[in-house]
Amino acid sequence: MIEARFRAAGRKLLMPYLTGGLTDGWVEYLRAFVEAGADAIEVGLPFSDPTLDGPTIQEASDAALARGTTVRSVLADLNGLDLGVPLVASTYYNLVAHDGPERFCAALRDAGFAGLIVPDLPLDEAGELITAAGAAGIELALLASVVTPAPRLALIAERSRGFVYAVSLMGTTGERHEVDAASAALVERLKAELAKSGTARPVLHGFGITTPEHAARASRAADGVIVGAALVRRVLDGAGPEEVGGYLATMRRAIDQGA
Amino acid sequence: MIEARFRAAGRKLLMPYLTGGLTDGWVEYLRAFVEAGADAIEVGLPFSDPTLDGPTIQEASDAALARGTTVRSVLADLNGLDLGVPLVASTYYNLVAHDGPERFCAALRDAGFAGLIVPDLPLDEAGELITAAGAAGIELALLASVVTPAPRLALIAERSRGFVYAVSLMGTTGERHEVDAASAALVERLKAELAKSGTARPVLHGFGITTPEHAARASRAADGVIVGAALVRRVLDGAGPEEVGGYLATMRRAIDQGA
Amino acid sequence: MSSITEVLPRTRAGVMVDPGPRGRFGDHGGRYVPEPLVAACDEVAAAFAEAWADAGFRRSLANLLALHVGRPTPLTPAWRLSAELGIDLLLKREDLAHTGSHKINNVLGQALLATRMGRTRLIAETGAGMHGVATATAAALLGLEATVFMGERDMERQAPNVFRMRVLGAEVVPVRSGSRTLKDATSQAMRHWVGVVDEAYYCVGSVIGPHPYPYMVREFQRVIGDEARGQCAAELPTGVPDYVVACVGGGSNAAGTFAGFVGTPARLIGVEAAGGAGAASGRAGVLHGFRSSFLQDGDGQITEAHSIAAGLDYPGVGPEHAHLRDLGRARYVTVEDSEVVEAAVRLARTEGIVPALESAHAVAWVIRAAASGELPPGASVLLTLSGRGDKDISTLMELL
Amino acid sequence: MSSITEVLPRTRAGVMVDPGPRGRFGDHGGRYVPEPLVAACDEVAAAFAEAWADAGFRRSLANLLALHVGRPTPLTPAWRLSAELGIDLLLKREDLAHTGSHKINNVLGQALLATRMGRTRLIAETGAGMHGVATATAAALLGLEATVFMGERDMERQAPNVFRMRVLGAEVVPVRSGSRTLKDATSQAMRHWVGVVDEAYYCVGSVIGPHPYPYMVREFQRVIGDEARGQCAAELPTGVPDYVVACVGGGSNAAGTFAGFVGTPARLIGVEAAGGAGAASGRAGVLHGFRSSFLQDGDGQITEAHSIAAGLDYPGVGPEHAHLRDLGRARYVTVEDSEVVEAAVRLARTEGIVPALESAHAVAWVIRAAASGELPPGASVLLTLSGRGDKDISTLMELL
Ligand SMILES: Cc1ncc(COP(=O)(O)O)c(C=O)c1O
Ligand SMILES: Cc1ncc(COP(=O)(O)O)c(C=O)c1O
Repeated sequence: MIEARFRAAGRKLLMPYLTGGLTDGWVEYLRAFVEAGADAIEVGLPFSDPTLDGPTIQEASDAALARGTTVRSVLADLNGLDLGVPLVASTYYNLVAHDGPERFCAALRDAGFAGLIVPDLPLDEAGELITAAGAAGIELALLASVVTPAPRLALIAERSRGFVYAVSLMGTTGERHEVDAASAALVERLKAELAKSGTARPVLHGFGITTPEHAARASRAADGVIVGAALVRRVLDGAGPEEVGGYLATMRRAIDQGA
Repeated sequence: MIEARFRAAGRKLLMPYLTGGLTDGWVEYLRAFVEAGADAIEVGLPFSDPTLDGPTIQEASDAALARGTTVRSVLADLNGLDLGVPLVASTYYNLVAHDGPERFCAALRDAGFAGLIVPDLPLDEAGELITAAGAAGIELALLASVVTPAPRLALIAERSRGFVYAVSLMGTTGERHEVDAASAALVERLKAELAKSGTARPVLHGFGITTPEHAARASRAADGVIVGAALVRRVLDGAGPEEVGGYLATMRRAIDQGA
Repeated sequence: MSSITEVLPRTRAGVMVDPGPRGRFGDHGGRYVPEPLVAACDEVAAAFAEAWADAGFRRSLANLLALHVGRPTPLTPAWRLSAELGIDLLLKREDLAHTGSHKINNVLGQALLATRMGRTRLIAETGAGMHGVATATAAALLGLEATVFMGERDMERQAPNVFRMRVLGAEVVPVRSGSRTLKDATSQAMRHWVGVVDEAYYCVGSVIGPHPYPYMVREFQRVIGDEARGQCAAELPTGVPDYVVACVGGGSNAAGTFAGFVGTPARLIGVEAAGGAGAASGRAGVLHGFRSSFLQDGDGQITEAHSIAAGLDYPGVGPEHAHLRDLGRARYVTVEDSEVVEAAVRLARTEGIVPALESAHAVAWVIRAAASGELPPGASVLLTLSGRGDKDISTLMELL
Repeated sequence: MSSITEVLPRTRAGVMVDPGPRGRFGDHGGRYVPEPLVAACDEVAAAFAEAWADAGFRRSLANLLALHVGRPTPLTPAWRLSAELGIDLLLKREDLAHTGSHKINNVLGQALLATRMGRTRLIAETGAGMHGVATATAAALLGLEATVFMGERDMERQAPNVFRMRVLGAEVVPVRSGSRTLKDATSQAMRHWVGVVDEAYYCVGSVIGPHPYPYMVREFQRVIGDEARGQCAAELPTGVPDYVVACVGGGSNAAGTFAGFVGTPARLIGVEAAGGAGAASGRAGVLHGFRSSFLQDGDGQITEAHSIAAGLDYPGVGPEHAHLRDLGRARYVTVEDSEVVEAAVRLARTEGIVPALESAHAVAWVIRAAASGELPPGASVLLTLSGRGDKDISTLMELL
């Protein structure tokens, strides 16, 4: 479903990220993202120990949890909302395991999510969740990294659903000064694997996309980009939905022009 | 010579102590002691590490040294002085060894000293100094303690010159609340040993004589007392020669009445 | 041969062995790491398997442990405390190991492995600082660099260990997130590792983390249990103690100790901090790359552990402990901070040994269990004294 | 039999043996104590002579040293530092002994003796606090009380050791006189002893004090040298090191080490603090009950020692060292505080061992002598690492 939507977009994709429950009217940011040209939105379900996140998203997780945010409250906030773009949940595996993969995926689906990312769940441990997500109609996107060896990349390409999340650099989420050179190579390898398996699942490039230029550059090879910390940073610094949306819009333009 | 003087005194003996060089006009205290009825005076040659002294005499030693007092300066201050009573030097063995026993004893004699006490020089180590003191005409008084066994007490009695210093309690010099009961026994044992050896060297009771009552009690068995910390304390507290001499005089009276 | 196998209770067959390529201890263990770390973990697993099968590697390690660390550590009969408690208490003296705790056993193993893998830097997380000091030590000894992550709160309460690491030339990185203790230091070390897998080796400090760490660290720590088993055989009329007791933070000293006794009838007791009892009070969960038993709230958020002992201030427990608990082969119990302080002082004043507050947890349980009769009179108890209390002296003095 | 005697150089005959009833080491030693202590010293001497001739006593002590202290301590080749210096440096690891220094060897011997003599309390002086901690430890272990005198200045700079003693149940008495360091603590301990000889045993912490202490303490510490001799025999092609180096405060770790090598061709080097060099810069004198070499001014007043290492902050040296110096059998050299700090950090960063600042004196001399060529390339050097640097960590950090 995400895959179909993405293909229908007919442009390089832009998936902004926000930590669910980060501020009082956090859903307004999602609307602004759509306004700015988002093709999908990644909503983080905050976890106490975000081991793959850098300082910005750690801070956002802590802030959201300090406000009393829970998986349930994020889902409730989104209830009945139709933003017109697919929502992709992202969280750590402990929160999935807490409810059990089946219940967790069913709850996501009921709240209107289309996809799921679990960064600390590598392919080898993902079997149970792949099954549960499939059963619930949730597309579980897998991550691939620049150090993933070829045969494994093929498996990831094959078993990922919705899209493949290309972790372009060796590091955690967060703002960076430049986009890693290895990322284009990873994306090329992934696309080759996907082509071999006969699917054309999009490859989204994430981690470290900070400026419009990064976004434009990264989306040359990839089918699109995921932008997280650069937006969250602005929210944490007090920028409202309009301002953050405005920034996202500059990325949208850069991607559209640069691509 | 001390022994003869003591015998001539015909009364219980009183030997006050002062740390040499303690104050500017420290010799004035010696005059006051004579005035108050001292039969002899013990002059401490201050040492950096007075291991057998309690806090009062430690403080006095430190104060004297801080004033620049040396063995030489004490001897110089006493030069040509005739107080009419024997002077007994007391110090630690390092100062004796520093000059060498011969030179040290000769210097004492030249400054008018008649006797010497070295509390950290037990009988077993005293051979060299006994010889040197004898040669210089300085009477080396040995110490005996309540735990000294009988045969050794006999030797001490025999080899001590001038008098025998009965260390009445187990402890360091300093003021005490009462006079130790064992002291009378020690004095009796010493006198018996002295009698056996055919001499009648006086036995002076030292350590812890703080009040006139102590002095009176102690001099019942002994031939007299040595009073140190109780006087030095007063000097350190700022009392002048007259006041300190006055206190010594009360001891003199108590001894003379109590004996 | 077959008779020996028959003597072992059925349930124990296959306990504390190689957990297989997926690193599973029953339901626990595994490797829940982000994709960028999968290859790095694979590489460590392969290198360890190869090294551990290599007699030359084992010899080098044994040599270092003997010459540099002072192994074997003695087994000290706690005469006076035993008499007071009416039991027979034997202390396995890891406090005498170089750097002051059992952590060095594991670290030297991993540091040798890192050298073998061509890595030039060690990364470590530390709570009480003992693992950090051990890592800094091994790095100095083998000419490697060391970067140690430590919660800010732990840096305050274990300041001397921070100094020790720095004198040894290690970089100590303060971690300001979350509870500012071991949990967050571990998260931060993993984050850092992602970016430097090519040059740096992540030297995990307990039987936690993604496969192969829980297995590998247990193997490097089994020297405690193997030595103790031999020493008990010489010391005890029965050859085997009735009870084997160790404190459990992540659980490495306990795992190493238990490994020597899991095939005997000894009862295995892991003692946790009441405020950090991953095994005794946790629920199944996933953190720091492994599935095990963790303290968490009703929403599945990991809760902060609270222990007077920085090294036990961890909300989870190594996966093999969760498995031993599930099997009933080991029992996990808890003691309160106040009991721990009392036990530390009591051991100091009866045996002249000031234990680490971590180790004092094991002592506290023994004291309580002897008093309550849970430990029957005359019972023989092997207790692993995992470390010395120098680092905790100011904490103890404040509470005395 | 006779051939063995003939192999020993003439001057060494009778060196480091029983100094006889008057405790004389050449011109040094003796017993310069006030009369009230003579009987007490006699009693200690008699009890020691009897105990030391008693195989049962020696067995008890050896047992305690093995089971409680962790002896033998290893001989660690300092691989990286050796390579840097172009020599073959071996470290005798007293830092690994329980409580963290060699002091415990002596203290356990004396504490056992005290028990044998029916004493119920130990008195001790301490500088760095290691002897105080060892005394507190032995007291706890044997159920005795302990009173430790410590200079106020040392209490400040070695605060963790003050805490350790208190946790172990010892009373620590601050000494406010004089330099407020080891010298004054020793004086105060002797003063205190006079009043309590019947119940208390004075546990002297180095090869100083009135006879029999210098002899007895050397005998209790010779375990260092005896072990090291055997270990060197196994480790070195020549069987005996070319140089044997140890730091010298009072000189107990050096005496214990030298005792194992005095009958070999090894050159013996005692390293003193430049500001506390009793042997290298002192003059003959008498203090604390013995005749030896002391720092003193032109008037014969003992001068204050100044060393960054509290345990070397003593103006004299044990009488046997003065004698070995007079004989030319051992050489006494000095190093500056700044070299010591550098040496401590260098050892930490090359070998992963943070030495006590006292022990770092020996390391500093070796580094300097290797650089200057005084230690010829390839020379084998046994260095006694008398203690660990935990107590000195804050001093080191301030200076880094
Ligand atoms: C002395 C000591 N004991 C125990 C522990 C807990 O670790 P583990 O449970 O892995 O043995 C630590 C951790 O820092 C420690 O320092
Ligand atoms: C570690 C260490 N080394 C050496 C010394 C000096 O003592 P000695 O010269 O008696 O070995 C001390 C004294 O406190 C010490 O703590």
